[in-house]
Amino acid sequence: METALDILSWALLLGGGAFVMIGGIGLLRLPDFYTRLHAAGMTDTLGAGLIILGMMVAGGLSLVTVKLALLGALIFLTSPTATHAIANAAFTAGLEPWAKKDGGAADQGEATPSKA
Amino acid sequence: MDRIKVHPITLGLGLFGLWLLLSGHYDDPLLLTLGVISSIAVVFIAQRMDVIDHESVPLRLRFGFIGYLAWLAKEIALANIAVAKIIISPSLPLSPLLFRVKTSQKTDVGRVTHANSITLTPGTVSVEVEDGDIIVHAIAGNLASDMAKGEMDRRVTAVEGG
Amino acid sequence: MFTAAAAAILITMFLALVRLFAGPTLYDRVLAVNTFGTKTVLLIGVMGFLTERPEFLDIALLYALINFISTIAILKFFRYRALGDAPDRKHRTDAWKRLSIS
Amino acid sequence: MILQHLPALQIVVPLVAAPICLLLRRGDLAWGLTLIVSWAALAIAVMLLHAVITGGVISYELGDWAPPWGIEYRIDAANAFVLLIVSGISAVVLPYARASVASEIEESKHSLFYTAYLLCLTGLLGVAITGDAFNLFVFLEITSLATYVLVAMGAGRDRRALTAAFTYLVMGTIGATFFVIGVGLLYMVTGTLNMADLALRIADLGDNRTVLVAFAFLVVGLGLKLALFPLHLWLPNAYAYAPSVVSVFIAATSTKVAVYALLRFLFTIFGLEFSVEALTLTYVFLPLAIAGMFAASTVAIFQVDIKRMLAYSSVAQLGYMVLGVSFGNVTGLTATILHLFNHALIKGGLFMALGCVVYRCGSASIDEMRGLGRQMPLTMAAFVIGGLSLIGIPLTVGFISKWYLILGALEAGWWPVAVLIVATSLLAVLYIGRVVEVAYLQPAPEGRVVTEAPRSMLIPMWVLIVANIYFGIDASLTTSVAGTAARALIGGTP
Amino acid sequence: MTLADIPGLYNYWIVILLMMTGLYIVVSRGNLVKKIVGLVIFQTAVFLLYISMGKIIGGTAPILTGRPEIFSNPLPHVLILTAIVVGISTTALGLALVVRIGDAYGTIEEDEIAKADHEAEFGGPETP
Amino acid sequence: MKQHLVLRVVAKMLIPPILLFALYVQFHGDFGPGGGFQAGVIFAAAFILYALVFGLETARRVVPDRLVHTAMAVGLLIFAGVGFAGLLLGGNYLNYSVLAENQKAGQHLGITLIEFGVGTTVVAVMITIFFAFAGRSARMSDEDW
Amino acid sequence: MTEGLALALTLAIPFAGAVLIGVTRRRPNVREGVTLVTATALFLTVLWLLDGVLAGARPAVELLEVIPGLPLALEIEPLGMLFGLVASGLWIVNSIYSIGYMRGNNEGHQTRYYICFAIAIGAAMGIAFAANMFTLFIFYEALTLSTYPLVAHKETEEAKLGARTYLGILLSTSIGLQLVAIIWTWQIAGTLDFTPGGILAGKIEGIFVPILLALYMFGIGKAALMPVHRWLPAAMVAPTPVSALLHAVAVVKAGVFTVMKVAVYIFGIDFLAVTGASEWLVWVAAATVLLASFVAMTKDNLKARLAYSTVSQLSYVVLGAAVATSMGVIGGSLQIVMHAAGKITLFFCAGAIYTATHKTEISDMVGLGRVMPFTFGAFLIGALSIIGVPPLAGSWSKWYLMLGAADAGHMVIIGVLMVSSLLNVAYLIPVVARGFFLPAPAIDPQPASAGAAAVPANPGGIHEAPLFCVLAPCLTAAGCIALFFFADSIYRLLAPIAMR
Amino acid sequence: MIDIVLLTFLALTALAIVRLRHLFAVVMLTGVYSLLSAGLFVLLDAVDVAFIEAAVGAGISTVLMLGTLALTSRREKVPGRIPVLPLIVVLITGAALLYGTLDMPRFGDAGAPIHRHVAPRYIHDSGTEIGVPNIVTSVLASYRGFDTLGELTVIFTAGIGILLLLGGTGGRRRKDEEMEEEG
Ligand code: NA
Ligand code: NA
Repeated sequence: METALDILSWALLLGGGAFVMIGGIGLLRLPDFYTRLHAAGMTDTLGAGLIILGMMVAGGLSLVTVKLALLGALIFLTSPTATHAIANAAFTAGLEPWAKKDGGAADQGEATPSKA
Repeated sequence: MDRIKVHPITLGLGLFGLWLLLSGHYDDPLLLTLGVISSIAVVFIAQRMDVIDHESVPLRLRFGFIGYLAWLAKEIALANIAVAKIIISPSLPLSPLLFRVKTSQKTDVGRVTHANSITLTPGTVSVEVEDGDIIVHAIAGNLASDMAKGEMDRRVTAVEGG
Repeated sequence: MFTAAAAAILITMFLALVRLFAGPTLYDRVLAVNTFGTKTVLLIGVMGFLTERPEFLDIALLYALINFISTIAILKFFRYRALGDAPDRKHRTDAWKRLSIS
Repeated sequence: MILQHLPALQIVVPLVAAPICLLLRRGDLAWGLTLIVSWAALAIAVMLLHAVITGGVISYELGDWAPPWGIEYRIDAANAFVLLIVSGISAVVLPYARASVASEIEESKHSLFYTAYLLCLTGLLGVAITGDAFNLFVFLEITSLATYVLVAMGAGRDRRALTAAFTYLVMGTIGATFFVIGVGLLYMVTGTLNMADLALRIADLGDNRTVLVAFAFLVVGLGLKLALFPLHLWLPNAYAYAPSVVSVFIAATSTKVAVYALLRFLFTIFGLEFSVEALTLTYVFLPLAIAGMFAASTVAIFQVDIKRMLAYSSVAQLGYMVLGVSFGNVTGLTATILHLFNHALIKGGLFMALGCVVYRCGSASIDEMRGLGRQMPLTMAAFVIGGLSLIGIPLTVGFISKWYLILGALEAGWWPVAVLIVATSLLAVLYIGRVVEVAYLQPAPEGRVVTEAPRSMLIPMWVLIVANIYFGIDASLTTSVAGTAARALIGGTP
Repeated sequence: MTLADIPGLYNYWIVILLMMTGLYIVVSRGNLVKKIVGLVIFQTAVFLLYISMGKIIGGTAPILTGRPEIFSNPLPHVLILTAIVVGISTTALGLALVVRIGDAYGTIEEDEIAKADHEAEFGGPETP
Repeated sequence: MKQHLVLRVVAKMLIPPILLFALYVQFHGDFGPGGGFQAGVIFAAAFILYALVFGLETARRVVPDRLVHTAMAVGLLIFAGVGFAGLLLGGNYLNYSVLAENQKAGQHLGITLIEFGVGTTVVAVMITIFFAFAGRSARMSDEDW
Repeated sequence: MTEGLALALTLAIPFAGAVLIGVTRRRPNVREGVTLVTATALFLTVLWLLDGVLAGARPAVELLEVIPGLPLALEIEPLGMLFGLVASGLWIVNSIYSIGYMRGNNEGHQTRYYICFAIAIGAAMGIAFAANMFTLFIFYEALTLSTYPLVAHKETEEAKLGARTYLGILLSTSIGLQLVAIIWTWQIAGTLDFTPGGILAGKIEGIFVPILLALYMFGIGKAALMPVHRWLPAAMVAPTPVSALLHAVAVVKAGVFTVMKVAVYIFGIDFLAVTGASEWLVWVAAATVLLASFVAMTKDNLKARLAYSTVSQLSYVVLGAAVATSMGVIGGSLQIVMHAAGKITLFFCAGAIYTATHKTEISDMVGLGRVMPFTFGAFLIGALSIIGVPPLAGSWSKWYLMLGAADAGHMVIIGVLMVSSLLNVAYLIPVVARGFFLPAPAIDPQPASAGAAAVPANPGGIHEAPLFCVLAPCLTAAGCIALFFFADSIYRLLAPIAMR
Repeated sequence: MIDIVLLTFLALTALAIVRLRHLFAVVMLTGVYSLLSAGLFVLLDAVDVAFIEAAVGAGISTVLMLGTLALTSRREKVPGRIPVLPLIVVLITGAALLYGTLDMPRFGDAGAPIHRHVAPRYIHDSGTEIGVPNIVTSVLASYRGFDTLGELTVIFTAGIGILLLLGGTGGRRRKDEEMEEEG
């Protein structure tokens, strides 16, 4: 039983780690602010979620698990709110999203915000 | 019961529950007492702040909310995988666009739930909540068209309650 | 395994740092800081398990809260260029209306 | 019972008065409270000094935790004397403050102002009394923060008060951080923060590079706080643009307390042997002190703002104190401690005189001083006597300081240094003489009619001026206390 | 001092690098906010120095658990708690002064402030 | 930011738990990380969040300046007062052991009280500082946007 | 009256006088009355003390103790008695003259003038009767400070500049060098009490003896040893009675008196002689004697010429101390008195000329002797005394100095003294000669020479200055003659210190 | 190992702060710097310190700096010349500190003096003398309670100072400021 839980925990942690890392890569790799938002969202949803789950499994039935659950809930509530707030700020300021040109190749130039 | 009185009491009980979850010291009467006092104090302050209402204490969320969360978790997982694929693909297959999503929620809490659900699923981010519409940025066209089917809207409205 | 998770988190933190430094828009930076913050929250949790004293999750909770509030403060500052009350006027521009929304 | 707790009360009484002062809200009540507290602090300081002189070192364990585990107050002649200086100046400054503050600070801020003043006083007393290295840092920062704010309050008269306060804050914080680094390194190699305990353990360590670096950081850190040349850059503007009362108080006390802290570290903690003999500290301090004395005095001569002039003079005077330290003998140290007291009297009196000028004329520029000798005779007479004392004319306290300082130089075998000491005091003749000449030998500006400052300002000022003469004529008390203090410091553990 | 000592001092060396970076910002930058930032970095690095010295390898946080454990030294923690509070107090005051200076001078650059002061006192631009 | 729907709703939900969390930190400093100072900062953070979302003037109405200033003084007085209590009960200043029957109870009581004092002053000072900074930008012109 | 009380009175009287002058400032006649009464009372008190001192008594009184072992104390010994007599006696004369001069020239700030004057005399008394070097130093500084307003009296830019130089040099030398020397002495000897035979004797050796001596000698700026003599000509901007005070009554005398005290009671003549520490001083003093005389010859301004003459004459006293023999000390001490009488006469005359004619340049004084015979007569007597012509006072001091130099084997110094006399003739006698023997120009080319405020009251012709102004130089000129005959009693007074 | 990585991050952050002239980015990096050091504190067993550093460094001070920028300006001027003197000062100071490390006890060494003197009593006896599990609380509130009273006084002083400096009427703002984007 314990081994099974350990393996589960490891799997969750590894999975979470993977998503966190891919999100991080996306944060760097994606071409503009709006698309990076999605990468950041990855790290905070499945990435964070799986790691917290993994820790909860490792923590067993204890105060630690309770607090991890609270932590998860908090992230679940604040992360989209923060992301939305940032996106909203950029959007209302008129920041132009990157768009694929007809030529097909991704525009490597950074999106430039318009002056208000 | 009058709603105005219900909310503070519910909040107080909820807060004390939170205290118990955090504390872990259930054998210490002093700490428990302090927990009660703290909960009451917070309710008092919250009342002064005028933040106690149906929005902050969503009593009326239906039981179905848990079901919604399960569905949302599944959506999030799928969306994560989809975005991960895009990111690790060498060609970076993006087709980002902004689009409008109509909402059918009647309450602010509903709309907020909807907007945050959109944001929580990677690939789509709500950038503006405006007069019943949510403006969304999607990383790829297919995600946008999924969203356009309006399943999330229906589910949120279903658990929204009055 | 906690080590692997910690490594992944650290790598992501580094990537976020790079994004923070590189910008180019301030929104990118805020996003990077916010991501960095949530990764720190995770790292604290993982480190608790690594050092075998996992009970200090209060710190992680606090980090999550502070991270959120800081982000809001930054955005408030963006939007109104002030932390206090915005002047009594329409609080958003219509700059976004030029953007093409399908 | 009260007597037994005097050391705690010395600090806690002004400390508690600060929040009460805030609660009072009304400026006049706040002033009254501050006045009473200052006098109480003075009474306590006098009792403590008496107790120390008659009964030896007092140790007070806060919370009844024995040192080095708890924080200890340890009072010997040296810090009892400093406590007396600080509280004594405060007791004299407050009656003076009322009219001056009323004219320079807006009414609604009076209670806050006096709260900050009380905090400053608390911090100064705390630095002087504590026997714990880290506790010293905490109180140093209380006084520093309060001082930054108090200095900035001069912005109503001149916006440069703000930049002065900011510069002071930056340099003061660097100093404090250096100090913390030094204390940290010492703690690292000894495991203790208690000064007496530190002294014992450092002696056991022998040749240790970490201790050496700790020493350097402590000296530089405190050097910044006490405006040791060339780390003095914050001081002139801070003194010049602060409100008059603040100039009087901090010029007379704050750098003195930093000097005391330096002495405590040099002599009690590191020990004479380490500081002076092994480290040849003399060859660092001596040139710096002399360079400071000359440079600052020279700059003082060219100042247009007389407050600024006195501020530069303070930098020079701090050079005297450091010089006394550099001799590494009891006489030199006696001179330093004596000058802590004497310079407080001198600069206190002089800045009070300028405060009176500012009160009446709105500025203390050299132009404003024209003809004041006739229009404000009592104020200017006080300035002249204070100036003579600063120069070191016999029968003033300035002379007594110089006497011991030169004696210390000669004892150390450096008669050329003795010549340099007096040579610099001649520069004081130039800058004081300049003011006197303008005040007495030039007519007042056309149409300016000013009268003598109010009595509430004149009396405290003259108290200090008379003290300048009294302790210059009969210096047996001050010299014997300073000598005892010097021996207490050099004698090893406090 | 041998090569074997390097791992035991590496932490301190980076901490020193951090301190010096902070100090460098304070003394080299003319922007007042940046100066305050420099102070923050400097001080935080000093906090790290203290906390580093309190660490015992294999030890845990000094909170009694009832089990016999090696605890890291609590005293540096206590000292740094105090130092952090002192630090934020200083930062807050410094920033308040920056705000006031900004109001009074219309700039928070050191050289522009010096220029304004010079002009106010001598009524002309500064001659180099 | 009142008009910012998502923020407003989420803030309303978050503020009471944050306040409670602060009080939890305040009273559990004996057992784990935390204590008066930390609690004070978190408590103040909740107010800051409130002020950011609902506006400074609204926040000022909830905690009037006078109340904040009084709290600032009272917290410090509580701490110093506990010290005096030790002194009056026969110990040295800040000796808590004499506050109760036995040493441990006295120490515990003393620590709880002084931590409360610390928390009170810290909340008040943090709020004061935030209000002072935020309050200054109230006037700005339209071109400033 | 006990001697101690009398001694204290010598200090109290002038200071009380200063207060009374202040009180009576609104009534000039009363004020001047107070000045005269005070001066007379002081002189009588000093005189009353003289008998006892001649009989060998050493009245002493301790005022207060500043630092343990360092009291403010007074004690009379012969040298001090001599200086006390000179200062208090000449104050009377100078007061009389001042009244005439200040009123005759309508000077402002007269109350301040008399107050400062009284304080200066009080300080001079303190110097004369100081029991230790510390007390002496304090009064030395008091003298400097109290004379500063007198030098700056006219408040013109020139006056302020002169006063600044005056104060600057005197303070800087005294604080910068003398004080160091004093503290060094204290550090070595543990006391500063003037002791016959010297307190340093045997306690210091080698190169430090001349160094310490140099600190004293150049530290005593009032002795105007070159190159610290600059203050003396700079102070010439002061009104003439002030110049008299500086040159004859108190200031420079205080300087050379201090030199004597240091040589006799701090180092001890024998100690100086044995160590040869004062050898260098002999040559510096000799050089000053000659150089100052040469400079004096180049000055057309009468007061400036007299000033350089003073610089030269003061070095006689230093020379007396430096040769370190009994006769040298006696000669030097006599010179203090003799030069005082001669030089005050000359200054009074210069002032009388200025009051009557507003002339300051020697070249303008051609023929004045015929219309101002008393003034010029007195001037002649004073000049001859300075030159050292018997039967005038100055001859005695030169005689004893030569004896002292001979005792010490300094034959060159004898030559220097003789050359100096010749130079004295060269710069003093022409003044008289032009006054008496050259005819006055027909028309006064410049009725008001530089610095003169008003044209003389009688444009048609020039008369003697007001009575008080003429009376004073006549009195002092008579004194120059009388002193020649009383030299013996002075010698007896001084003998104890020289012939231990 | 993690500590080395975090320290390296810290160094990178600090260097980035030196380089960047956009004050806004600087403030955010400062927040990151605080978060990182707080992470290190956890790793070094200083949980109480981590708690406070996060709240204060990343929270309050970021908010205050933003507030300051809101009232002043957002861009640092391009420095005129390379500051040689500061560089020398810093290099000397750093060299001195490096020299001082040579005789330091090695990192994490349980035999270091600070673990043998004073602190052992807190660890061994605070449980019986004070009875509070968190030793940091025992030392902070009781053994060295007076430091904490001083600390509270410091923060009180800051409060008073802020009221004196920024209390009263609001300040003037400049109009000619650039938008939040970088140029
Ligand atoms: Na999303
Ligand atoms: Na705690």
